[in-house]
Amino acid sequence: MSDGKPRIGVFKYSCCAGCEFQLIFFQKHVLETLGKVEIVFCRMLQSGGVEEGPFDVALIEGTITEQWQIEQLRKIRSVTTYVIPIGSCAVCGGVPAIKNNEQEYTIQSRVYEDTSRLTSIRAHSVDQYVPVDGYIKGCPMGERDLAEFVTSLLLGKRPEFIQYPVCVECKLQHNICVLVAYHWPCMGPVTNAGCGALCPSHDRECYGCWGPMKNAHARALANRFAKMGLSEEDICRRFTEFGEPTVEWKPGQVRRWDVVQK
Amino acid sequence: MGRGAKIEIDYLARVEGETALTVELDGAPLLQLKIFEPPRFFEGFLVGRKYNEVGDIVSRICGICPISHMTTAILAVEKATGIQVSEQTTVLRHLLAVSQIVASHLVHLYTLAMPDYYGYPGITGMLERFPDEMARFIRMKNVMNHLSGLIGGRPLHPVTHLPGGFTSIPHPDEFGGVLEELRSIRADAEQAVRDVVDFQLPEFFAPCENVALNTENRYSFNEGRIVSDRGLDISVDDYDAHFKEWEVPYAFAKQSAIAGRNIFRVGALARLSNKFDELADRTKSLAHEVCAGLREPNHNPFNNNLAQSLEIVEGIEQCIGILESRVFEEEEIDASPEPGAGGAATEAPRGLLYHWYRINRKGVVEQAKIVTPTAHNFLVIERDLKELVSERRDLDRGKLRLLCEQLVRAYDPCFSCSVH
Amino acid sequence: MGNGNGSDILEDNPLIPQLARVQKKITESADTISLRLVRADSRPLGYRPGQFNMLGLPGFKEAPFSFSSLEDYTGTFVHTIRAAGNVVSALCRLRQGDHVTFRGPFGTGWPLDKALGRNLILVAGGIGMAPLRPVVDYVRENRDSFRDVFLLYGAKTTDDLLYRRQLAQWNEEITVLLAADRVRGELPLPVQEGVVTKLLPRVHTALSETISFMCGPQVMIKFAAGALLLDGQSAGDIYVSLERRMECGVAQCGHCQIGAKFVCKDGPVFALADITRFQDTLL
Amino acid sequence: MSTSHSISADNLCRWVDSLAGRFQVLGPVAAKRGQNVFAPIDNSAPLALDYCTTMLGPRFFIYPSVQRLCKIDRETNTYMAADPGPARTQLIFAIHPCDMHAISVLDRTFLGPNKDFYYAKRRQETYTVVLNCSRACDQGFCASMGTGPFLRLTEGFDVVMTALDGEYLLEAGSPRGQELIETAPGLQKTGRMRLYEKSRLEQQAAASFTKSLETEGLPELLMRTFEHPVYKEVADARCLGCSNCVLVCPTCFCYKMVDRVDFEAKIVERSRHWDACQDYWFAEVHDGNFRQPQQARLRQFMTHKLCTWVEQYGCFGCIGCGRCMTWCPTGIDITEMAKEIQRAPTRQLELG
Ligand SMILES: Cc1cc2nc3c(=O)[nH]c(=O)nc-3n(C[C@H](O)[C@H](O)[C@H](O)COP(=O)(O)OP(=O)(O)OC[C@H]3O[C@@H](n4cnc5c(N)ncnc54)[C@H](O)[C@@H]3O)c2cc1C
Ligand code: SF4
Ligand code: SF4
Ligand code: SF4
Repeated sequence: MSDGKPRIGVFKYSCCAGCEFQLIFFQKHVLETLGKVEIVFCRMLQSGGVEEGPFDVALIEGTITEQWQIEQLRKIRSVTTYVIPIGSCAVCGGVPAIKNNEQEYTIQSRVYEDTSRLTSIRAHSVDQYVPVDGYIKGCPMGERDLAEFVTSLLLGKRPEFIQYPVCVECKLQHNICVLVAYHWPCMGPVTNAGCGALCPSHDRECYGCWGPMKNAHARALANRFAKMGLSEEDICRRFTEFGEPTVEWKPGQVRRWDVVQK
Repeated sequence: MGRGAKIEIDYLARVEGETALTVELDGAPLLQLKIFEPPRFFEGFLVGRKYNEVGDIVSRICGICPISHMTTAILAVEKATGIQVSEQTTVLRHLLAVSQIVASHLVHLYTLAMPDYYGYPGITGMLERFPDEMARFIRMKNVMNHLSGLIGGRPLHPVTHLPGGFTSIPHPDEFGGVLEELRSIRADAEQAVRDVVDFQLPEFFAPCENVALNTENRYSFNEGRIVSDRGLDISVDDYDAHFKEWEVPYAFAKQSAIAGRNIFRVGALARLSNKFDELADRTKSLAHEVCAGLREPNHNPFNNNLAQSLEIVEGIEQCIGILESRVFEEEEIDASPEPGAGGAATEAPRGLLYHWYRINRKGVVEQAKIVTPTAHNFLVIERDLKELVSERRDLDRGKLRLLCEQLVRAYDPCFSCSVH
Repeated sequence: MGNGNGSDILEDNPLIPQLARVQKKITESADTISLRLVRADSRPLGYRPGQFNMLGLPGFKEAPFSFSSLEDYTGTFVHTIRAAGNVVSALCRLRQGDHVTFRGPFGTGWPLDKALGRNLILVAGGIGMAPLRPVVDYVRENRDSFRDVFLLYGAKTTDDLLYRRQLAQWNEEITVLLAADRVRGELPLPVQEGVVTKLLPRVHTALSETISFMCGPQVMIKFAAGALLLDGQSAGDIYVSLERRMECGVAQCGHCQIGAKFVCKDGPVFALADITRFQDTLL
Repeated sequence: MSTSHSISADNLCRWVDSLAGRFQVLGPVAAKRGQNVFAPIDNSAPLALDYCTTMLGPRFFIYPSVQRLCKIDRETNTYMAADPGPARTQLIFAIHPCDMHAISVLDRTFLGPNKDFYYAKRRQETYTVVLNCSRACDQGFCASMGTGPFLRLTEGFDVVMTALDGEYLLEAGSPRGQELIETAPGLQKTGRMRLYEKSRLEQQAAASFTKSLETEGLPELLMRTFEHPVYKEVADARCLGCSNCVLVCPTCFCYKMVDRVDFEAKIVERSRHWDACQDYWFAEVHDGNFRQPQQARLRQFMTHKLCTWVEQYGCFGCIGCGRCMTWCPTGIDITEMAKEIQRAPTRQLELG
């Protein structure tokens, strides 16, 4: 890192820009965060900026769904010390990757009459194309990991991102397990924590928005859902809302659902 | 200015989403808003998803108005499936909507628009020059985030909101805490209006039809009939019969118009033009004081900024009024969906938002349609730009360029939303 | 240290660290340094070879490090540290006069009394030399109390061998045998190419009268111990120092458990026989 | 143990009401949808004395899921110790015997040679009032583990209560417990007859268990059968690695340190959080991950509870509450696994 503040570039691909908002406006430490780093490129935040880098850190938001994005991503990688995907879209495909469940053309033609000018490709996470140096997970990205990341930059250490399932946080919160107690199809056991077990704390089952936990045993959970009476399609939907292109949740995606054509 | 000149802004910063702008000054002004944000195909992949996932998924259309998409989708799903909700749910949804509209307006005014009027590339450089304004902004923003987060579990992409109602209701003490905070930012909100007056918004006359949702006796956001200041008055159920949508070759967003009627505008200014009389007393008197001109339907799109600032005051008043007058109780969601089709419209921060779904016997979406405020405004933004350019074509090129950007930003468009 | 409030919580609280100052920083190899630390109040720690401290830097947490010096009762102690993870890298960046925190000494240490009057084989790999250096020092100070003493020491390259200036000196009192995966660089002593276990055939002594201490990568321990067992040494006479994750150092956090043993409390030095009966030892 | 007293149910409530003035009383109350939890109460009204078990034992009042240890100023190197709490002396009311035994098991970790300051303070500041169980719960097997259905401890708790035909028998386990009892309204001295009825009730209760575990020779057996295929089979088929089992277990003590740094990089707050040996990274060091496969982690849990704990602390790590199997999302049951090993100790993993 050059002396002074870390130079940060923020790049957005296919997504809702929520993580950028989380970075700038939603977390509690807006001014602190902005004061500690130098944001040299972020279109949401400012006109101009130095798009071509170099950066100490590039925060990448959004799923890769176009060829040009891959090329730009590679350029960013080559001028950046730490490339960090932020948010489920960039980390595991997130919601934009739900479309991977069907043929690209099928999806396209449901939305546009003239599909000839569309250039969309399968949706994939950032690490499918370039090596990355850590993930700030969440949808939107989690405040705790973001704070850990910023303070780690200040201290000069490797950030310790949360790497355990939602269940652990759920227990630390003393929540009653909604899967066992109420038979709600909770994704907590296979979902990376960081949210503070938000959904079970609000009386609803986790729907997996933090994306897969490393080494998640999706098949075992899918079997449990089946025993609870969920149909194959329902199970598949649970495992494809956040993480359709990932290895971890593949075994839970038992079967593609019966798409209703009209 | 030489002939054959062109204004090209290859990337519009400080708006949500990816857009370029080309204005040909040569001969007949040609204008194209090139919305090149890559399409995300929500309407495509929502097909096949369960009715109760729709809200969570469409929330991810937009990081700044997730609540609008979520609520509209849930209302549409409920309409389609015949799910009923309690009156308390409707009130909570209103609070949620207001908290997000105020928060969104704050972000737009202080970080996207304000830099334009004081000649800064963005908020970062302004922290030192405008410490009071920035502190005010953060104060109000935090309170609104707190309210959204309290009801929704988190301010961005709430988790408690499902077809049928809310999974958990905050404790009265927590509401009490936010109420205190809301009271504490009343003065900030009024100051926000004055901050915007200080912007010195350009004069520009661009008349069109102002379209908004309206109910009797209330400045509402989540319900009502679709009305305009020129006599449009239709039920949301008839949306499809009146509104048309089509593709354009230079943008991934679609354009929209009302069959057989004039070009129209949606958003804060359009709402105010239609619903000025329903404003809370406090807001109304402030409006009279600082900007008498807003009383009548207003045709200066730059004034959208002012309308937004008044909605900040209005929103905070509404929340205070609701929280002072009622208690919320735990209730269980009881949702059993029937097959059917239905649509719903709400007022997102940027204007009229419409979602429509057809849902089958298994509770699975068969067809989805989403029309965003920016799609509704697409035509009028282009038209306004054209007029602005021909009116001021003698202006210095740099100034004209900035003016064009200011105009687009005044609409507070959300291009990510528009290419959902 | 600890002049904040609630001082009773700071006293006698094994989780609250104490402060030490870096008196001297010595570069041992490309990625390894030694820190000579002095406790703020200069009181001696009273540590034994093989014991360890939890060294830390606030914000970076703590990690266990063996003493690489012999207690001299002046309140100073040395740790040799190889840059690997977070704490370690931060420790390696320290400069003279900087402060670190420590908790300790913890653990049992090498059973030197068992080796008295017998032969001693020390097997070290890489940074595993650090906890064995005080053993060498002790043996040299009490040379008559031991019979044949061998140090078998291996590293990736010749340049990675630690305590290079002292090795030849040691060789005057004990037999020092060196190995490196790649021989590169100059050293007064011969270095054999290959892994450290290749040095074992050069140890000629009665194994039944021998105690072995070893510390290094798991694979090294596995093969070296295996070879000695094959040659007839008893599993009760082979002692290994193990590496486990530790958060507390005082048998609470659970991370270092091997079967019924807490590495921090019952170890880190174990007789092979005592741990191989459990699982997950990788031995 | 000193003389025992009995008290009517009404007076018991009054007693609790009065205790709530002196202590932060924590007791079993009804939660949503038929669940029970331990929670603070202001009076006896919310008490659900007929509760079965709670998901979390009252362990977390003494050993909190997150315990702040200290604050450190990085610039001046000063340490400001955190108050271990509790803010007010607390009294846990109606602890089931198994959970009381669990606390005494935890004591061995935290009050042993390296006495833990924070635990010791909270333990000291917590009164424990046990309620003996008159019937078995579905998943419990405390009778097998010698920890229930009636309390077997002779010390380490303050009061033990037994419900006897609409009355409660109160017996003290400590001098301060004796004092506590004496504050109860309408106390009646009880005779030998009552104690006889109590032991009859205990026999009845003990006979009502459907779940059991043969503990005779179990530690030795498990020590010999680390390679038993049951671990791999269960892990492969069902173990999610979600750590629920160890987080709900009332005797689990593992923790990890967490340093939080402020945005000035000046103040560090150090705390310890419950950790879980089922976590993938729990045993990772520079040299490798000692328990990377799920089966190794599952085996660690089971053999620690039922085998190596005995060598460490002289007691089982399992008090037979049944929580781990109840709250495992896929219902993995260590008693079933133990039975499988007991049934076929020499079974080999079938290849292919
Ligand atoms: C009793 C004992 C004595 C010891 N004595 C010494 C000694 O004298 N000298 C010495 O140098 N060491 C010694 N060690 C080893 C030392 O304690 C470890 O190397 C130390 O724990 C590393 O701590 P850390 O916090 O820096 O590593 P951490 O950052 O906590 O990581 C632990 C290890 O995991 C790996 N790791 C985990 N996550 C990542 C990631 N995202 N990227 C890269 N790597 C990762 C790293 O390789 C790292 O070494 C000893 C260990 C024990 C148990
Ligand atoms: S509710 Fe879900 S996240 Fe929480 S413990 Fe149960 S399975 Fe895990
Ligand atoms: S509980 Fe699951 S779905 Fe809910 S916020 Fe956390 S990770 Fe997302
Ligand atoms: S191992 Fe299971 S049954 Fe035994 S004490 Fe722990 S949670 Fe209860």
